[in-house]
Amino acid sequence: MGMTIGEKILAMASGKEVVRPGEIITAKVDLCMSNDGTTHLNIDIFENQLHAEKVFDPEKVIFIVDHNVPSESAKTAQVHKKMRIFAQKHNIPFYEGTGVCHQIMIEDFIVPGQLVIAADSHTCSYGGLGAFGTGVGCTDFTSVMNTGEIWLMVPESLKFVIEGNFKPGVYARDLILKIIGDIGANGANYKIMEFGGSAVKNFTIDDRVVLCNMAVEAGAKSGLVEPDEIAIEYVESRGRKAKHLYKSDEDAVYENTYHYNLDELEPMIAIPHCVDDVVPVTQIGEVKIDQGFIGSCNNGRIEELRAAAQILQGKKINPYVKLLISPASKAVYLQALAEGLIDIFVECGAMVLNPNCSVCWGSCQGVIGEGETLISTGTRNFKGRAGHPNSSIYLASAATVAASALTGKITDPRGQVL
Amino acid sequence: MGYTLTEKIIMRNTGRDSITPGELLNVNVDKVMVHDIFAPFVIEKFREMGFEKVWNPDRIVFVYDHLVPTSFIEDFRHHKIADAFAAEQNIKAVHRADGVCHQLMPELRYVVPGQVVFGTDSHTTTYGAIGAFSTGIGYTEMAAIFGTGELWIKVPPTLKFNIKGDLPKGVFAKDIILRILGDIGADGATYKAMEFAGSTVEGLSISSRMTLSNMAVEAGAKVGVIAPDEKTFAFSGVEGSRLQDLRSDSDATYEKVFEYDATTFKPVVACPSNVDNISDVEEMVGTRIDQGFIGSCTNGRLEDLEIAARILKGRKIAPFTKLIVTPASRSIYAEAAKAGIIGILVEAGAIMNPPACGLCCGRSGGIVSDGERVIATNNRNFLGRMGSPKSEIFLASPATVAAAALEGKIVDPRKYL
Amino acid sequence: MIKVMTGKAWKFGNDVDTDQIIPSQYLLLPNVEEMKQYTFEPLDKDFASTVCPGDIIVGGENFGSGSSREQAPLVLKALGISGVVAKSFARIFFRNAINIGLPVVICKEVYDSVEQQDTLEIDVQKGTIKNITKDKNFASTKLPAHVMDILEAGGLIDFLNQK
Amino acid sequence: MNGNFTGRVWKLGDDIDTDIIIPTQFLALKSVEDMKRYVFYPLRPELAELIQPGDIIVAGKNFGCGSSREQAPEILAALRVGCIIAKSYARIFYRNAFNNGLLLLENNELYDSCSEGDQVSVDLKNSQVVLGEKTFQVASIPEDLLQMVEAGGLVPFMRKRNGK
Repeated sequence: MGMTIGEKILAMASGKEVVRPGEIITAKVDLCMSNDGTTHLNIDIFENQLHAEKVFDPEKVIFIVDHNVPSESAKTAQVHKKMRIFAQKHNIPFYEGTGVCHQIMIEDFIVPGQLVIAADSHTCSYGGLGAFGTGVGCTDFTSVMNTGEIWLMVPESLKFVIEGNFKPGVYARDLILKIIGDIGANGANYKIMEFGGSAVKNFTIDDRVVLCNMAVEAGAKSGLVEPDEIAIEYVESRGRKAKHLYKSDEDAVYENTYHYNLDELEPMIAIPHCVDDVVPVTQIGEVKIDQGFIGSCNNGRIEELRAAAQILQGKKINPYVKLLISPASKAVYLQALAEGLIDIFVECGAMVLNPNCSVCWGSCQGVIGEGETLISTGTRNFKGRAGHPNSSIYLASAATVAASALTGKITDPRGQVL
Repeated sequence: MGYTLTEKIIMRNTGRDSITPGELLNVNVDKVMVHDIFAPFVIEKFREMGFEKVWNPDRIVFVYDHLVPTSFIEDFRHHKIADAFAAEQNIKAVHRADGVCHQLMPELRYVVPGQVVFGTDSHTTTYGAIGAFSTGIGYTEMAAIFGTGELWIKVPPTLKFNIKGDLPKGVFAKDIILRILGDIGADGATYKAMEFAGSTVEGLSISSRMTLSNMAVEAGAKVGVIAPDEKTFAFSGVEGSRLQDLRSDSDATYEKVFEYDATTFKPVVACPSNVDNISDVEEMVGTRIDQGFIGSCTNGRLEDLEIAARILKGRKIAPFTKLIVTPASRSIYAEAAKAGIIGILVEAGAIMNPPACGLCCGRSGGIVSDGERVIATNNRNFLGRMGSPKSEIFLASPATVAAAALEGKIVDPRKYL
Repeated sequence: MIKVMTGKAWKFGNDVDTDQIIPSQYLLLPNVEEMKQYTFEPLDKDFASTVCPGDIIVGGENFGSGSSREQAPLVLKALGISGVVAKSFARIFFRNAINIGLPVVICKEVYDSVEQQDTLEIDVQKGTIKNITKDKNFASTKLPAHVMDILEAGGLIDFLNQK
Repeated sequence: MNGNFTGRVWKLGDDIDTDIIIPTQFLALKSVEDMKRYVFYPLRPELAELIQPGDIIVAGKNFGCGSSREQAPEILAALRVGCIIAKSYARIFYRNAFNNGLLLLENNELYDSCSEGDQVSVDLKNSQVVLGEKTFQVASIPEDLLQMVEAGGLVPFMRKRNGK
């Protein structure tokens, strides 16, 4: 009986030939990362409860300030300062204001075959490069930071076979929203979502990350795409080498297999307040919006910015709409700048933010008020996620957000894209 | 007997042929500016006073800049209240995220030379740079202007600052005004008009002149005026021939005249926590800093970003040090992006924020905690202005801030120029 | 040994996410003591001030979905919640709760019998739940031995320190 | 305005700026009542609890310098401070204070003679401030400004103008 990619990575990380779903293993991690959402608690546990003196490997522990950048209060600044002091003391890689943590990890650290643990739920993004990433809380993280090991239950795998081609105005973002809508917010709880099929083979790394990033929104432990030439080229162009290029065996066991055809896909939108309450944009009716957001670890990369710029170029957004655009990293920002996209955004009336989590996280830039409606490319539309408990969030593609910012109401982007 | 520029603007406005400092009189208001943080209060007072219609909707400008982007759940209320009032009163000039009010007012030509303008912000003195009489007032008085179009003022005596000669390398308008503040003190011009003149001032760009006028209020001044010239007329898009009289008469009466030789100037910093606590940069070299800030209505213009880019080009900001850059307006951001300036700043590690007040107003955009030090291009270094009362703020020119960010400590910017 | 827990029930629906348990804007407060007053703020503003030590949270499917914020189980524990019973848990919340020594019990059946403020008795060791108010008994899903070991030690830190 | 009152002194220094009187971070609080708990927060956070109605603030030069935020005099008026006696005031603060019914008096010598906790008596009719045995002259306030203070500020004044 064969193994899936996820099982193979876990077997290797735990020094075993074979692992099977349900088995509890102790695995060695390749990297661990923590951001300013919880690191102040990690440091407290590390220093005051574990009484630890050293991190397990200073090259494999990464701290990233990305959630509240730049800080909006002295209390937040205190958290950032604590991270800076710890990073300096332990001589670990430290980033501040350089981008959303998962994008920085993908650009600077992740290679196929790794096991990566981070104190953030969207760590499953790294599956886009064929690495097993999963999010944990700060106690788990702190123990990993100290020992380099973690206990894990080997998850079942679900397979998603994607065929066909996107129609204009339809993106990977629409696909993952569609999938989550179909299987539900706990449809993959504790499992691996493995994305494959002829369409995914042609996907860019950006698109693969879009799929894997939101696996956690279906409850998954990780999302994975088989690493191939596209993944190898991505990491090699950044001076790194793959650790292992695992492929799922022909006879690997999946708990379930789902089939999707992109030719049939249309722009999708998740309506408040659940990520799995997903309908086609065409069915949404007249919904007025107060704010749009393009960014986040899900949808703030160059391809999404290009899609938005194509719609916004030479136009002005609705005067009563605030449109916030936050490129996912400094590298993405600079590329967008070189391609003239930043000029387009500034001139259309958008607010171009520094690379950070922004309103996807909802406690720093672009917080929305009582009764306001946000359309976002972020990861979640939970009640109150972007500000006031009585506010609403719709999740859609960058193109849908851009089209909606022009009209002031939720708008199908098709017809506005070439 | 002649009159000063300030007196002449008031005389033009009131139709008077003579005027004396200390005299109280009513002026006809040409334009007013209200920003988001005080808009709800102006509107509330306006209603409490029993007014129903504003005197002239075309003379009112709303600018949302202090609470942009919103950082706290209640921030949006200010924008909603102002939006509703603007719609009700037919006020069309509403800028929701286009930049800092004092940059937009002259840039978008809401203010032109010779006008009398009030704003609900102390740095309304900025428009003196283009030869307007402009000053900050509270929201109650603004509500009264909304209703009546008038305000009583006391005619201020004028202090003249006559600055001559070429500025040495590494010395900018910010260094001039900080130097003056250090000399006359934070109350050295209380209730007075400051007038900046002389060959140095004539040689300054409109942007640099705005830096001078902007900080006049830090000496307590009511206005900080500069005679308009061809540069001003071009900037404001007005016919200069009709405004030739907008300059002080040679026999005007000044309360005092200060003479400065610009060639002796050096880069300076205002040390914590008073704007008039001025030291030469040379004396402060080596002072550790955690964060730099380039932006605000004082120093967030294209030439400010440009000089920072010249220093940062091909270099990296010191580890564990931040540099936050906030262009003063949307068009400045766009121009800087096109000119390659933004690319240089971001390459070097700067954190680019959208045009707004940002850190200067102390509500978001890089608030600091206990023990942290900021070096900034804005106008105030008051205790706790940027967060913890146990933090410290130094004020300096964009060049000095950029150089400090490179080394994580205060350094002489001239070594990078 | 984990004590038998007895307490009043606070019942919530399906998909109670981590932003409902503790919203993002409070996560960077310096410690859990300052955060706990905001527990469940979006759903029930008075929760933190009226909940009593020993009380039990009852949830539907997918309790604790969303972010990895360990502050979610931490604020519950800081308020004295003795445990959470739900039809199912989101993965990261489940781990986090075990790691900080907050008992989490999976039981599909008890949910429908519970009304607000019913008294429940939970025996994690035996895998039983009793609704004392309604006098009904239910069985809960047993936890894997490794997980029970951590819970019995009082959480991951104590577990590691003991090792 | 009826001109005699006595109050306990709180003493502050030179250049008490508007960010000290009320920091920006509290300006978007919904009401002056919410804001007044943060008066003098960066410098002396304890004062918000201690200042009682009728107390007098004595300060050095350039009191109220900085921003045009009217919340600064408004919260001092809301705390029902009897008056402020400073060596000098910043311009915008001065206007804002009278517009909000807050009385400001100017004197150069009192500051160096008094200590925190002293009782000071104000006699507006004679433009005098009395501290123990000593009497200090303050600049007289024009009658119309005193009337505005008495009326509660510019708002009631405008209401009257509008016949409301």
